[in-house]
Amino acid sequence: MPRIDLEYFAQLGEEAGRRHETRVTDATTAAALYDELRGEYGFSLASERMRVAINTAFRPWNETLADGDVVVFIPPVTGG
Amino acid sequence: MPRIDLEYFAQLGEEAGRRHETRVTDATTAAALYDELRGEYGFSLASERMRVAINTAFRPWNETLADGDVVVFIPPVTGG
Amino acid sequence: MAAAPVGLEALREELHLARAGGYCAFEGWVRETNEGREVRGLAYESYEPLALTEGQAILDEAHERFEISEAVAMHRTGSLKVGDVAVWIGVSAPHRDAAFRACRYIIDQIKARLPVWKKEHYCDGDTQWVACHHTHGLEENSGDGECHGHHHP
Amino acid sequence: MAAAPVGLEALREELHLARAGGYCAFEGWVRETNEGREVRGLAYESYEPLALTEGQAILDEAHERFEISEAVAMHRTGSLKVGDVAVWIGVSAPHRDAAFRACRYIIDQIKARLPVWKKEHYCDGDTQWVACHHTHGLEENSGDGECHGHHHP
Repeated sequence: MPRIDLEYFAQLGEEAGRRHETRVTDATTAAALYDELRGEYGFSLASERMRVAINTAFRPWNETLADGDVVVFIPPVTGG
Repeated sequence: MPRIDLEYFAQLGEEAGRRHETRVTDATTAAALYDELRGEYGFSLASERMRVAINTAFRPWNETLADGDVVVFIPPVTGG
Repeated sequence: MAAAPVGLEALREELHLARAGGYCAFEGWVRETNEGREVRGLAYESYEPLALTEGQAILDEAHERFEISEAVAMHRTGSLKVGDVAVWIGVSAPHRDAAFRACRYIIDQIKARLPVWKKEHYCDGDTQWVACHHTHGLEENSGDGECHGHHHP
Repeated sequence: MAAAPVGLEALREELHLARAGGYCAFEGWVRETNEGREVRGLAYESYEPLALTEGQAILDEAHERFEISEAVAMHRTGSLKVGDVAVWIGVSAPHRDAAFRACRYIIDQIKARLPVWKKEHYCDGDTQWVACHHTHGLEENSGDGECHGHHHP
């Protein structure tokens, strides 16, 4: 099972109660991993309202995860 | 006959060889005054390419001139 | 991405080239109110490595799309108070049309795509993460977007 | 209208209001070339009393047409060299769309209507008054206008 590094930003960080973690998961895609985490932390945001970055690049939600990947879920951005 | 104060800008100043003058004229409109001056100084600009200001406000070319008016012909502007 | 105030004059100087005849700058300032609530200040959080690559991509796109000489953008992170500069964009170009259009393009894309999040602090002691309705990164947003606070007391 | 360089930071501060969330500035800089000729510098002449009332009319129109907080404009007269700021416009507004549109409106109207004339000095020692093709003051010019030198050796 892949070991994934996660960073949480904005409301995800507050809802998870942490800014980062390393997690061993049987989720094989970014989408499945978010579902798993949402079940655990009760994230309010649906994945449809977010994007996902893997190893600091935007990637499709169905991207297959590999051991050591850095995964960051991107809530709707509000810069500027 | 009205006595008119004139100021010349840009190429009009160079073509007239002066920046201002006071002139007694029998021209009764701004258009007629420009025709008179163009005959004297050989201005290259046609009045159709210019506007005219009387007493520091843009006015119509057929405006009747009054004694003491300040008349300025406005070549195409090139600020900015 | 800057965690502290940046000297804007130095950023402008990077754009000040002899071939440039027009310069357009945009600054986003922290406003005293948002949606009718009095704002005391705010904090920006960013996913910095992605913000840097995405910001560079936006500048590269501006160079491809518009006849510009140079473009620079800065976004603050951390705590800001009313009146502080949250975002700064400067574009120089031979002619003004390209400078205006590129500057507008960059701020619109920053607002739509840059992984930066704003938490507002209100005068009543409350805070909330602001969320925008636009589907990020997909459209060329020519308006201001519709922003709403998602309340987390 | 300013016969000498103006502190731009002070002009910007006039616009820096707590109700303003967006700020757009435009600067026109003296370019090193125009229509392929190397420019050494230039001189602006203005009919100042009319330039002041016309400039104020343009700012008033911007306030009527766009939801802005404040707008300031400055135009240089006299001798300028390459890189100097010939014109400066700053607009602040609650939202960025109004700031951009008003800033663009003001520079377009200044170029079309303000009684200011530019004489270019070339590196070969020649000079000429620049003349623009647009019919001044009549249209909302969204482009840069077509400018040509009328040669007076």
